[in-house]
Amino acid sequence: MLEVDIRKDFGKFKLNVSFSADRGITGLLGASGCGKSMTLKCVAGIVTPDAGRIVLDGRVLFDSGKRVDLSPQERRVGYLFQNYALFPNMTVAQNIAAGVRGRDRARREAMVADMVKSFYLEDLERKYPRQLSGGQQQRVALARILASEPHALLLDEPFSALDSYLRWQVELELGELLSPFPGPVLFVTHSRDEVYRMCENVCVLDHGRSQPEQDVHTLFDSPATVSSCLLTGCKNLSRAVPGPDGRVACTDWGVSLDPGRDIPEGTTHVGVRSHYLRPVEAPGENTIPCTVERVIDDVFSTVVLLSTPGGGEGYSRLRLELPKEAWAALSSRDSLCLQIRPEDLLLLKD
Amino acid sequence: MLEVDIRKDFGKFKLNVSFSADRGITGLLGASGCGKSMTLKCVAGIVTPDAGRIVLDGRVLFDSGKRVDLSPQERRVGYLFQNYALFPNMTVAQNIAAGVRGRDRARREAMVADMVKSFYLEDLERKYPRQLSGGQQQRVALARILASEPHALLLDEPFSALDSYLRWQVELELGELLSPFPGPVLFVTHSRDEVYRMCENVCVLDHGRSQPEQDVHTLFDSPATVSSCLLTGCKNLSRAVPGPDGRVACTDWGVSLDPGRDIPEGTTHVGVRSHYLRPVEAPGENTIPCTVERVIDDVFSTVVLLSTPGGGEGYSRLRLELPKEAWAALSSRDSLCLQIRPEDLLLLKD
Amino acid sequence: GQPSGGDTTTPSPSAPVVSPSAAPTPDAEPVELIVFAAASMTETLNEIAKKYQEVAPNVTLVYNFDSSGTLKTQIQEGADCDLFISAAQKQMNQLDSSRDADGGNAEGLDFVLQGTRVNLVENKVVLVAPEGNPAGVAAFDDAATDKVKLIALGNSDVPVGQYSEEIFTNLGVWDQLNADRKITFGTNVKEVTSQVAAAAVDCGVIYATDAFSAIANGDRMEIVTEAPEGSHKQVVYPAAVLNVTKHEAEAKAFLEYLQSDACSAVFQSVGFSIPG
Amino acid sequence: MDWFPLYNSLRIALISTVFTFFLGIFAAWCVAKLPSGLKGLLDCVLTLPLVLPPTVVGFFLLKLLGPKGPVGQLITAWWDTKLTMTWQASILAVTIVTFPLMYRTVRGAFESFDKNLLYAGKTLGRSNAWVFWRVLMPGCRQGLMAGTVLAFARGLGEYGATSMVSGYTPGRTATISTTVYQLWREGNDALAYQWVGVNLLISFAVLLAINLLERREKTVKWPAGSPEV
Amino acid sequence: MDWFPLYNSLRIALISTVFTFFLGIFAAWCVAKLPSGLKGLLDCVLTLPLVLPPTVVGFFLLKLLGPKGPVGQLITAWWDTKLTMTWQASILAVTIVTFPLMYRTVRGAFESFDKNLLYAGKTLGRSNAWVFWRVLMPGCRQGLMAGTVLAFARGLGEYGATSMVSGYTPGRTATISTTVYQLWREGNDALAYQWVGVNLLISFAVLLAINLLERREKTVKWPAGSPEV
Ligand SMILES: Nc1ncnc2c1ncn2[C@@H]1O[C@H](COP(=O)(O)OP(=O)(O)OP(=O)(O)O)[C@@H](O)[C@H]1O
Ligand SMILES: Nc1ncnc2c1ncn2[C@@H]1O[C@H](COP(=O)(O)OP(=O)(O)OP(=O)(O)O)[C@@H](O)[C@H]1O
Ligand code: MOO
Ligand SMILES: [Mg+2]
Ligand SMILES: [Mg+2]
Repeated sequence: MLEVDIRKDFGKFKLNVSFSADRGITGLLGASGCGKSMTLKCVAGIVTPDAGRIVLDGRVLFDSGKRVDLSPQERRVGYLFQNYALFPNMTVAQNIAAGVRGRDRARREAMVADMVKSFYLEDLERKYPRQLSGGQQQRVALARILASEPHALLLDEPFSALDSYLRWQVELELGELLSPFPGPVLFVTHSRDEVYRMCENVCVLDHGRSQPEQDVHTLFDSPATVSSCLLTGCKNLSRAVPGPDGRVACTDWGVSLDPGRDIPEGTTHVGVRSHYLRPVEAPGENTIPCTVERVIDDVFSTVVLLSTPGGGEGYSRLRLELPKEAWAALSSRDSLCLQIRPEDLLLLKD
Repeated sequence: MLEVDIRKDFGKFKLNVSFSADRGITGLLGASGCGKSMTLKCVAGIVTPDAGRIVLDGRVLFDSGKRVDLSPQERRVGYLFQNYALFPNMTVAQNIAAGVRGRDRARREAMVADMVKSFYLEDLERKYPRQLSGGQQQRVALARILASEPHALLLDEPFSALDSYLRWQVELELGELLSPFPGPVLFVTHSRDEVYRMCENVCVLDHGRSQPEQDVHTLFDSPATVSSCLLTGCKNLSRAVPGPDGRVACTDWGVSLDPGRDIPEGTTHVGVRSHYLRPVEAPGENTIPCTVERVIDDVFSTVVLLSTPGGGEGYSRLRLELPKEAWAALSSRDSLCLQIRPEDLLLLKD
Repeated sequence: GQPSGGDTTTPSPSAPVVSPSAAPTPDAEPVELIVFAAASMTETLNEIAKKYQEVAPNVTLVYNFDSSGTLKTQIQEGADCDLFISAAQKQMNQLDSSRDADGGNAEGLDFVLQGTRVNLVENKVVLVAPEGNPAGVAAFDDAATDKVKLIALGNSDVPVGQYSEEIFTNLGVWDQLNADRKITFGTNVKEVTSQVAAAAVDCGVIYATDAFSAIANGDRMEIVTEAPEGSHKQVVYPAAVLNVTKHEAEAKAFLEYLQSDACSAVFQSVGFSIPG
Repeated sequence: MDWFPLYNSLRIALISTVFTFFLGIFAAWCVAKLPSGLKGLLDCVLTLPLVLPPTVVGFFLLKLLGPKGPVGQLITAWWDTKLTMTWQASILAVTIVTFPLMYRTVRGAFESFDKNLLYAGKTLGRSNAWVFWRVLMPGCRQGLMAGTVLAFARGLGEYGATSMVSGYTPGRTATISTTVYQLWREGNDALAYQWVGVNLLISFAVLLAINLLERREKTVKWPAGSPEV
Repeated sequence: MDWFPLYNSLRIALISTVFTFFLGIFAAWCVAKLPSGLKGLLDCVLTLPLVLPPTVVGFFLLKLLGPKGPVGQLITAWWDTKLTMTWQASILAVTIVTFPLMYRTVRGAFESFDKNLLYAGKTLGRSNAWVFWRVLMPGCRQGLMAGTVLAFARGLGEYGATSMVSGYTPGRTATISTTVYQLWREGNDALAYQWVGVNLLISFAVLLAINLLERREKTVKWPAGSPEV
């Protein structure tokens, strides 16, 4: 169990993060520059927060009140850097050996052999990092970290340095290699897909501030804020004003919709995923009459951009994604009525 | 019409590229380090090839035989750099003005005003590049290039510097802004999705060598080589040996399949897209009996990893992608029979 | 061993003390004698060193030629030195404990080995010009006229500079020269000689002996005139063994030898005279 | 206290810094464009004055510029004047000695400059001169300034070569460093200390300036486009 | 030709380079860890000898180490020996004058070193010393070597401070640069030219070495992981 509650002021940028992570993978999701790496650095002891507390399995790593600030060496937190940070002057075997704690030579060698085996690095032992592919580098980095027997793992965008062809494969591998790890794992990314596939819980960061951590499915099914909605890949958003009749006026779309439930206090936007817009024949309850602006043929689906009664620019535009056959089967392809089921309408705070 | 046929030797890396691009967007697709940027640089006149010929609309830009080598200024080729290369010491307006050819001040101002308007930069005129978001920077860079009235456009991974949230939006914009451009556009990327959505033709580069350019749909529907198959995102590949009976023995998958057509000379691999594997109830023609190894819940689909009769490692493994409901509806979810329609089996050369 | 090391002779534990007239003792202990001497003695002392090889083969002479003032400072800062030959009494007085503050030893230094100080040679001060005398200077007074734009003198810690100052002061033009910013100050007499020979200046004031040696060496300069009678103190070169020496006997022996007739001839050949 | 040495040192350093500035930029620009083999050789030649004893530089200059030297004779023949033993000669000596500092700093700035910006200018149809003056120069501003200030500071303190080619004429060619040497020779410690103090002050101020420049340069290099998304 | 000045210059440069090497690294390491305000100040102090006239450095050293100076008296009292006017004194002078070259080059190498590698070592549980010697030092190898060679070359040519603290005693404290000066004053051009030639040769060789080092360093920085995918 890793509990983090820290604050640090960088002048223009202020970090204020608080979350806890249990055994298993917890995602840290956020836009570029929102403070994800900085949070990991604070946990690892590379950056010292101004105030707050970091506790790992009951061990206090940092406590500004009690003036506790363990060194990175004492924290026993493994950090997988964005670019892996392998020592370029050491071979694969030496890199892994660098992770083994203690001076016992035999133990070190045994550990290295062990890691080399479990990370399928047998043929690479004598190679230097620059001779490895991105995926191999990542395996070495992970082997090195696990050799140091950390109590928690921090992974900083482990796939960002990889080619898109390699990503999928490395992601699979990482998942398998991490599953036996007994401690909490923090996984930083700005890819909603990676979070969805790899994590159980997720904590969204926005301009240095953390939002309450939540279950991945909760986040994707009903994001609470505009930023987390955008992060989960939802591209249809409209400013919204709750009306007295229990409906919301969607000012950008120029329509008023029925959310089918109570509108929470502070709702400022509504959203709907491209997949959940359903073309219907005739106007009806919760439909938006749209004009087709542009049709984009994507690899496995058809993406349609539509202008709403609110206009055809920026947030007034809707994006509909359909299987190719469904699009081809539509009777009218110039103007469409799109229906939103009340439960698919996301109610968001700013 | 842009015709490129160049060779350059960098020692370990050898560039040997030949393709032609008509009006409209032509994609240059290839893995990292395969020579995409280098090709553009040769066309723009930044790097001089060892040998070959570059012709734009009948104008010879480079010809090693006739010793023609126009300067970048004379080539009139607009180059959108990977990081936009805006002049950091100039405002948006000054950056665009830098693109206007000739010394006529009035004309320059008119052109800048014009560009500012068509690229929606009205509020940004006096800002400096560092004060702009990635998408805005790209718009300025494009405005600047178009102000120089180029006869061809080269776009080097125009979205790579962008956050994933911004990408979609910028891609849309770019498509709209480019549609009136009358000359050939080369579009470099390593994203198959971008190529599919934006380009009409595509030329695949592999370790510095170009493959014959082809229609995007041809490439995606029936890639001819292993590398272009991988580039289009196909993840199921097996080594293959054509048999005397018109069937192919898929050595990695441990089965023999019927391609339903003549097997081209030199076929070494077969492939099948994750979407085109169909679970069936019982073994039959062109089916592979598989055991489920791992199920990954993706955002809008379920990904299933299966071991084949050939084994459960590396290329022997199959990846099946199904709509979530389809997966849930399956009767047996431990072992599956997967059928491949003959026309979905890709026959590939190395 | 240091490359400058001279003849090697087998060291003997019982080396007899060498006297100048004594016959060469082949098995005497090799000794390196460091002599700090005014730059104007460069040529003569180098010639004497060759002769002394035969007199005392075990003694290797190491010379340091510079302005007497620089040498005095180096001695004062702790340089290893056995024998000091200054181009003026001033620098020797500054190191001589038998002189009080009024006698020239303001800093209270004690380096001279008492009883060894002698007046070795005497020199004359001359005005020199580059070959052909392009500025057409004829006398010391001309320095103050428009003929001379730049004159090279030794600086105030160089004896020849002090004599020059004395001469021009007596001629009543010193302040004029300074006010006109005409003087470039060299760090020793050899630098002044070089500047005149290179025609970098219109004229310069050096010793007769330096002018003689330079011309003999092929430097293109000419002697214009000697300093007027009585315009400066006698140019006497005192010499003394220093009390920091580790080779007192050899140093004394060499100083003795410098006063021998053989050496006097060498000195006189370039224009030194032997004080009475 | 006669302030001439300070004035003289300042004017020599300033004027030679102007020369060094343009020569250094020009040399860095030329070297950057050369093929790699020649580049290394020329680079060595241009850095030589940094590691050569100043006395060797002075010796060379005197042999070249002295009234008997080839250049010196030309000058005398044409303009009936001479260059050595004047304060102007120090400008030359100081320019040569400080040149490598400017050259190397500018070369470093040029090398770390994003070449794509230059290429962008060219593909936009702008002349090489425009690209040089409007893109490269402003982009390397901090490096240019740091190199200039470093050269100036070093020029202020040059001793060996200066003293050989200009001699020491109070009120004409005396600089701070030759004055300190002279005062020390004369045993005038009190005044020597004063000049040392002046020198320390100036040098320290100059270094502080470089330091601030370097710091500014670093803070500017912020990842572009990441904020304000 | 008496080769002693070459021998003496070499030994002084070599020994002082050893000192400069460790001092430079140590200083760069300390400065890198300081808070930014203090850092700037200390950086100025440590760079000072680069821009100070060598005669000022020599003057300071004499005042400090001379038989009347505070340090000099201590030395005489304890070991009954003296430091000035010996060739050993040159080591000190040369160390001080060349120190900033080493310090600045190493600082540059440290600053451009990927900090994440250091942090990686620490989070793996390795001691700071291990990280310093096994990660930082090998990673900055090229910078260290370039700085060392530069300091060595500069040390070989130092004149002002050396001539003040060691004087010029042939066969004892004479260095190449003081010899050239002395030969020039004596008008012995033939021999002066020979020494100048020797000096040029050595300096050029040293610069070529730096150049090759710098080139090697550049070619090593290839984008990691992009080939062999
Ligand atoms: N030393 C510093 N001083 C001031 N601000 C800083 C400093 N270091 C980082 N920042 C700011 O902290 C913010 C967060 O940086 P961080 O590296 O944590 O971002 P990130 O979320 O990891 O982004 P990315 O996805 O691009 O890696 C940045 O916006 C940056 O402006
Ligand atoms: N000056 C050079 N000398 C030798 N090889 C070079 C040189 N410049 C580039 N290369 C090689 O050329 C290859 C192609 O580089 P290029 O920048 O064109 O790749 P790319 O396809 O644009 O890759 P990316 O997608 O990473 O941008 C690289 O593998 C690199 O090794
Ligand atoms: O001591 Mo000298 O001989 O005047 O330079
Ligand atoms: Mg980050
Ligand atoms: Mg590229």
